[in-house]
Amino acid sequence: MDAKKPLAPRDNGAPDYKKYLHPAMERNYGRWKYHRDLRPGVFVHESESGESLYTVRAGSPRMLSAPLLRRVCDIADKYCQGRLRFTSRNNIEFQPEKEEDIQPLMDEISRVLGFPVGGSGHSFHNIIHTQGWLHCNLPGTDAAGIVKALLDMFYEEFTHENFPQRVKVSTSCCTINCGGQTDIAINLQHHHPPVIDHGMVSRCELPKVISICPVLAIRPDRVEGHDTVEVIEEKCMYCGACHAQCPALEIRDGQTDTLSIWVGGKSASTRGGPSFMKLATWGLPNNPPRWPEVGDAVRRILKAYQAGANPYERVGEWIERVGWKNFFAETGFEFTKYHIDSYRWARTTFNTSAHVRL
Amino acid sequence: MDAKKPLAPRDNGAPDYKKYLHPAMERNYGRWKYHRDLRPGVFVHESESGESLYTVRAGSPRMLSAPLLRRVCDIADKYCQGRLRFTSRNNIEFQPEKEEDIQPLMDEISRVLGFPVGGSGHSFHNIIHTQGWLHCNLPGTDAAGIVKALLDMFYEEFTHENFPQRVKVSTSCCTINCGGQTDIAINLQHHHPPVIDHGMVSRCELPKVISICPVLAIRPDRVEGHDTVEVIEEKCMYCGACHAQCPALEIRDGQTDTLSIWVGGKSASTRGGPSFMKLATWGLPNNPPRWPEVGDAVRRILKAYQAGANPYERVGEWIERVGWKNFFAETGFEFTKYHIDSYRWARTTFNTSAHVRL
Amino acid sequence: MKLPLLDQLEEGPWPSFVKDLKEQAKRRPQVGQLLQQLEQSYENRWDYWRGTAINVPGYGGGIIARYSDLGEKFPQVAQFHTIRVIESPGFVYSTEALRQLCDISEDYGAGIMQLHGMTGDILMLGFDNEKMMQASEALMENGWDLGGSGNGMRTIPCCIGPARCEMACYDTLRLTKYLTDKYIGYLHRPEFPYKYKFKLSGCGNDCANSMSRSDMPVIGTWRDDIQVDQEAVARFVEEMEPEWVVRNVTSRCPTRCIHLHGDRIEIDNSNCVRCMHCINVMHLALAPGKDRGVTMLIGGKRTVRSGEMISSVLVPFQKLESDEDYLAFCAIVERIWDFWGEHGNEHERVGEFIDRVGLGTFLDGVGIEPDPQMVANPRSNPYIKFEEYAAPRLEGEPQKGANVLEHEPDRREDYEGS
Amino acid sequence: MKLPLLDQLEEGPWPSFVKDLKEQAKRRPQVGQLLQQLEQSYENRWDYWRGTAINVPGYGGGIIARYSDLGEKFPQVAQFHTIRVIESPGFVYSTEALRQLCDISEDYGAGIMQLHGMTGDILMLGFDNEKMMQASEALMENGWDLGGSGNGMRTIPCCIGPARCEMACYDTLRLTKYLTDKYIGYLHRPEFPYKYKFKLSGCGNDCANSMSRSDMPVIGTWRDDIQVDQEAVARFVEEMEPEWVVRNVTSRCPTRCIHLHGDRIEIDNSNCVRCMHCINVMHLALAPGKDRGVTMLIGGKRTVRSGEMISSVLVPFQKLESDEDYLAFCAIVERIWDFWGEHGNEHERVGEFIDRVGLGTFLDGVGIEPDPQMVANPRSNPYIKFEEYAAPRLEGEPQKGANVLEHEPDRREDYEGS
Ligand code: SRM
Ligand code: SRM
Ligand code: SRM
Ligand code: SRM
Ligand code: SF4
Ligand code: SF4
Ligand code: SF4
Ligand code: SF4
Ligand code: SF4
Ligand code: SF4
Ligand code: SF4
Ligand code: SF4
Repeated sequence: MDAKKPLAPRDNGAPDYKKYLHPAMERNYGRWKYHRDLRPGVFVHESESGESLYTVRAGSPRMLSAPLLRRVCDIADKYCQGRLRFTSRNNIEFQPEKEEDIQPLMDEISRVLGFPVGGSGHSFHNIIHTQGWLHCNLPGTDAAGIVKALLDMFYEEFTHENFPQRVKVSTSCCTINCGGQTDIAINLQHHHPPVIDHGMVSRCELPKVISICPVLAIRPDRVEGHDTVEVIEEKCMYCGACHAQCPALEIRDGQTDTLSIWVGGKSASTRGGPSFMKLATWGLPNNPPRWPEVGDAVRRILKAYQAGANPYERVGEWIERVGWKNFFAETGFEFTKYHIDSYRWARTTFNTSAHVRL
Repeated sequence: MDAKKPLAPRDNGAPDYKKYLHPAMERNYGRWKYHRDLRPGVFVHESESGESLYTVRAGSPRMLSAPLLRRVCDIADKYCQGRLRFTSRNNIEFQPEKEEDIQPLMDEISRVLGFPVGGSGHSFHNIIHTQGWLHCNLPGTDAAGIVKALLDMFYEEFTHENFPQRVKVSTSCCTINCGGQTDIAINLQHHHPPVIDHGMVSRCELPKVISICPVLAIRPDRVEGHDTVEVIEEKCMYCGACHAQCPALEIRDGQTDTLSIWVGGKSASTRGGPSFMKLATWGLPNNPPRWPEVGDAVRRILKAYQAGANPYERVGEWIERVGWKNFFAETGFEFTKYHIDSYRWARTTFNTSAHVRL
Repeated sequence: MKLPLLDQLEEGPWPSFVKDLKEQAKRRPQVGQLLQQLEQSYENRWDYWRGTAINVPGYGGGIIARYSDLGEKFPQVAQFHTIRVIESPGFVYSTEALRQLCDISEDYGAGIMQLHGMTGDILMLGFDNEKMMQASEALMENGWDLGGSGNGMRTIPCCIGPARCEMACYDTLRLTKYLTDKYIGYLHRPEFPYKYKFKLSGCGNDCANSMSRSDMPVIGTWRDDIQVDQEAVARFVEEMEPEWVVRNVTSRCPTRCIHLHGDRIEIDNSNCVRCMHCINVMHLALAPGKDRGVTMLIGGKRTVRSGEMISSVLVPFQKLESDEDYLAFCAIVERIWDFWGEHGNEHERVGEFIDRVGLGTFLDGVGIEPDPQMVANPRSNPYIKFEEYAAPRLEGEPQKGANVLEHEPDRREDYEGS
Repeated sequence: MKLPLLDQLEEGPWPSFVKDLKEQAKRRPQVGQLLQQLEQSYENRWDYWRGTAINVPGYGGGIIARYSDLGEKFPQVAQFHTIRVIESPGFVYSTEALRQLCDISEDYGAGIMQLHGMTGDILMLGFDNEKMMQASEALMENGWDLGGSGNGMRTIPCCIGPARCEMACYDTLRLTKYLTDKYIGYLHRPEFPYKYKFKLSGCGNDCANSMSRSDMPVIGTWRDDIQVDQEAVARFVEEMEPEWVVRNVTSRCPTRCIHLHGDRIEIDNSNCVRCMHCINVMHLALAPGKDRGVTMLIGGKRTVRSGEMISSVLVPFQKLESDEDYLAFCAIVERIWDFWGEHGNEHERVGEFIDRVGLGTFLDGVGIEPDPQMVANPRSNPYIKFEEYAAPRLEGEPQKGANVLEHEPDRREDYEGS
């Protein structure tokens, strides 16, 4: 193939998934009646047709080398009629033909891939994450590394279903937050306004840089005869939007950036519906390679949740019921003025009632 | 007394209420154990001491001529040891010494004053209201008149306790809304920006006029060589704040002003706590002397409430439970784009879930 | 007097202010002209009053001046001012006191009053410039005082509280008088950025309707356990049936912390938010705890500029019994007035001020510790304007505090960032 | 290869990406340099990538270009781009297809992939400028296509839906492919104000995690009654005990519209909000109704500028079965793109656009009728910018409609106002 040959848009669109469906999925498409959980990470779906489809969910680190992915394929070829799927949280789902295949399949997953089976139902699910220092140009921390460290720590919780409900965790490596709203999230936090590299600013489109700032803290300036911008420090709230627009506004600081933990996000419309995650604690050190302080904080939350929540209560639902006062008391996190919203809808987060727990 | 004599600040402060307490109140101050409802508008409080204090609540129009108030006093002298009180909703509470006095007292209230007894418990309570055309300089409608018309209409509801909970109503006569947040409120609504009388504007402090506008729609201008202001019509949302600051920005319009009805306000921290009232319907004509369309709309709300609410549910709690879709269906009010919030916290009022009633 | 529109308000069962005013018009002709002007308003859907400031010497408010646009047609209402008179706490009166008000009102004015205004004052209507002074003098001579207006503290209303209510968790009447008297200068000689309203309710039922109508609601509460009389509970459960109790009492608890076991009530008081519902419904059997005090809230107001604002928790619990408690309460109030007074903009209510500077900054300014009870929930956006460079704890360093602020990070040798 | 910090991530039970990459480094040396650069990041808590735009001809996105700041030290990662490849709907694959990806990935790049990116793409890492073109060509030759980036539509992810889930209320996989193919031009040649993400979930459980991660979540729902198999209910109640069912199922219903009577479930379906909870817990006995379709929502995104935004209801119910249904769905999408496309600012997500112009105006612009289901509650502030002069109905006039807009008010003879 000649690299010089100009490429033309092919507009192929999405792959034809029908070709890729497991045969049992194809036969019973839209006819599933119910499912049963057999053990953590293993369940069976029953169809109107009477057919059963077993699923074995293996935890994956998302990043896969070609050789590793080929080994995954080998297993699927052997047990799953050459079909497999990934979940929306990067797990790999194997669908063996027969119930008897489950155990050998699991053994092989463990032996050949080193992957755990679990991450379903009321367990600690796989952590969704972003690029981090491995590939992005904006991160203040890593992604895959924190996730590896946390999942080592909560491996038991991944392979067992011992929580009141599923626990979903995400991490993000800069304040853009490509990671999701989840029960628990680990995000980056800056502690001062961006530092401007006036020499480099000229490479950015200044009107765009100025208009990206949500609090209008950036205004045009001239330094040594060149157009540049300045940041009004009183207004700036360290959000980093400008840095994503223009790398010359460097918001990151390896010295002072910290990690914060957020709790109670939810996407499902179950019961009370979706909810934002809220600040649990901040100021945790960005401490590679294992970020022990982050793990410790997540552990505190999980312990309190496990002890306090009713069945089926997600983390946020539990906190809403027992109250944030109790959440802070039970996790030992300090409630600070920074926990109080100061942005656009701040007032709507205030306790506008005489409801107090004393 | 010589009117010319210069007055000096006396700073008397609040009256000494102790002198005015009913003797039984004084004796049992802070020692009340519980109360029982005897009939609408009549209840008894029992003290630790074993003493009972009867209360008969009479609906009052708030505005009282001196002769009428003296007749009220005559009754209190006769039955209540020369003491009486007003409630936070302008009712008059008589406290007869003996249970036997209740009936004669009630007869006298009715005969001499023409006041009803009621407005307690799960009834239609007295309407709190403002000055209106009778005394204020800002109103777009009357207050006492609407209230009289409504209370004529809901007289039965005032003298009986047939609702699932108390129903509190207020009216306000301009967009300043001196009236309270209540279960149902009748407020004024403008339909266009203020009309500026440039000749008169000079009497106002222009910087204050400019800064009062919540959406920065007012800016300095010069007309025929004089300082004045202009209103950017695209920004203006007809809130009337400027008119209260400066009468030359006339926001009222006898032709196009309408009345709107708001529901679900609550001040008590009971159950879910206080809540804002929300727009139920708008565009009702400002139609003195009896505002029949307003009465009709309130009646629709009350009917739906009475039919649909569970015991102890305030209007807003009932609507939250059955959903606004049903509220609009049952009252017959149309849901329009104007019902959708467009101000500061608009997004926080959206249905951010997949919760739908179909 | 023929008033085609207003006359229609004489009919109907509810007491008619038109009828009453017509009667009074016979004694005080200005009341007749008041009605005639009102009739014209009804006809034209238009208002005919103008307002300006007019003060009693030494007072910066308390009079609402009204001049009629139809002064030529109705000369007796050309000046028709209202005097705001501070009401008796709890709205309790002797007939003697009320008769005195009647007399003053008729001696100098139109002899009509509103009991009470929405803020709590006695409103005495219908004085001209001269009589207004005389009436004020007469009121003050007799121990009454003028109410508030303008940029100052307002007359304080309260619920009947301990005078007649079993729910009262503090002495609302006493605090009303105490605050009014102590701060009477702030009421009479306004010097705040804008108005400041207290409203006092003895418990969360908020019978003073304070939450959205006052800058500082003070609401009674308790910090020990709800008092339960289990025998009375059993009687109640028997009378109403257990299912009724579950449906209407326990399942309505906002935190589901109250349960019916057989004919006993059990409460997880640590999760009770003092919402009052169970006590209200079962008031023969349940009562607020014994260790009582108040929750102080802040920032409520109605519509202008803000839309609508309900107050939010500022001090979750404050005792209010000893003199020291009262002083502690006042110290908080005064710190608020200082901070808001210094930094608030003209015409900026304290709630709007908080919205502008942020509640966190406000707490700093007034010296109150942040408390999770102040919020429904912590922030959901990461836009935190840290004042500190948060110093990460690194391995091996002392592990102190949950949010790490104590020290600067060590600088690694080969640090290349920023 | 000695990497003192990263090596610590080889330990522990969870599969180690470091171990895997170290293995791959033996085959593809650039992976070794990738790890070395990463090690340096770990040491210095600093990032060494720079990004710029780089496109495959005819495509406006799909490649995330990365240049290393340490290119001199690690020349093999001096260019280290990622190709976003559109995934198979439902993330279902044949091993054959995956092996093909492995081959292309190793033939031209570092032979490492992420399955899948947060938006749904297959991320193939480690191409230099030249190989990136070749790899893209190879992918496209084999029927794959590049994913989205920039100001356009994004790759659409969906839950597994009808392929393996009993809750699925519509065909999520079909809609994913349909929308991707139909709008592939909007994905490849971005021309919107900013990015536009769909995420498709077959029911309210939202296994595609769409609500705050996409501009347009499409969530399966139904408009008839929940299907109840009362015999299965009875078995479930017997197994779990009635109290358990009340505590964990019926009392968790957000509108309390489901009740247990003996061993029967009764539902007031008119008040069911399709929250899925009862069906989830009792999935052997309950199932979504049969008249199925979708709820279309709008405006979700994560942090930048907005803080955080969860999508809100736009179209409460839309059938999605016939071709006409699909076209009706698309008509709505296209009206949104037209209106937002014309009036949206640069870098303004559709949710931010709605915040700026107002949801009411947006509905007007896209031609959708306002519906109370779109809001949690109607407005609480009176700041309504009416476009009409609302014409009051006066007595005797026809009484039409609830909100009165039809005609001009009559002008009274003696009208004196304004
Ligand atoms: C495989 C997957 C769909 C896919 O297309 O990939 C999936 C599959 C199922 N989900 Fe899910 N969910 C999947 C991601 C999600 C997500 C999205 C996410 O994790 O980012 C959510 C929303 C999370 C949130 O709210 O933030 C999600 C919220 C649910 C819920 C609602 C839980 C709740 O009550 O809040 C259910 C209902 C239940 O558990 O009964 C559910 C139920 C199920 C069921 C039982 C549906 C069924 O009948 O087949 C499936 C087995 C679940 C299990 O793990 O035991 N699934 N599920 C996803 C697996 C992710 C993973 O590997 O961990
Ligand atoms: C790769 C990925 C993270 C991952 O490791 O999975 C990613 C990576 C980047 N995101 Fe993202 N985002 C990714 C999913 C998301 C998501 C989640 C989602 O789509 O479900 C979000 C939050 C949801 C949303 O859209 O709001 C997200 C919100 C952003 C934003 C903020 C947009 C906003 O309006 O708030 C930016 C910055 C921007 O667009 O200005 C951004 C920008 C970026 C850029 C392109 C950084 C940049 O501007 O140069 C990152 C490229 C990293 C790299 O080296 O490949 N990314 N980004 C995800 C895309 C993979 C894929 O195609 O499948
Ligand atoms: C007399 C008065 C206090 C005063 O100082 O004047 C008062 C007196 C009582 N209130 Fe009240 N409330 C009074 C205004 C209020 C207000 C304020 C208002 O109306 O503007 C409220 C808050 C309204 C709101 O939320 O918007 C109020 C909310 C309550 C509640 C809570 C109701 C609820 O569940 O939401 C109770 C509790 C109850 O009814 O059991 C209550 C209970 C009571 C009790 C039963 C307290 C007691 O044990 O004595 C008193 C007799 C009530 C009755 O009407 O049957 N009172 N009550 C006020 C009478 C007003 C009137 O004439 O109509
Ligand atoms: C008399 C009274 C209505 C009534 O009939 O009861 C009243 C009447 C006026 N109010 Fe009020 N307000 C009255 C209680 C209220 C309340 C309710 C309350 O205090 O519980 C509110 C809502 C709560 C609040 O404070 O937000 C209220 C919010 C306003 C506002 C809006 C303030 C704001 O920041 O939102 C204004 C306009 C202003 O201050 O700029 C205002 C202004 C006025 C003025 C002074 C109009 C003016 O600026 O010239 C009115 C004088 C009318 C007159 O002719 O006497 N009035 N005003 C109430 C005072 C009686 C009393 O002293 O007892
Ligand atoms: S969260 Fe930030 S650093 Fe991480 S992948 Fe997204 S844009 Fe890049
Ligand atoms: S960090 Fe955020 S607030 Fe500060 S200047 Fe940049 S965009 Fe503006
Ligand atoms: S609501 Fe308006 S018009 Fe009515 S009394 Fe208050 S300020 Fe005056
Ligand atoms: S009516 Fe309100 S929005 Fe319009 S100019 Fe006046 S203050 Fe501003
Ligand atoms: S607020 Fe509480 S204490 Fe005061 S009257 Fe009402 S119920 Fe009684
Ligand atoms: S007072 Fe309210 S919160 Fe406390 S137990 Fe009773 S119902 Fe529950
Ligand atoms: S969203 Fe609903 S249909 Fe889709 S996989 Fe989850 S439970 Fe099944
Ligand atoms: S789906 Fe949700 S709202 Fe509907 S009945 Fe079940 S629990 Fe209630």
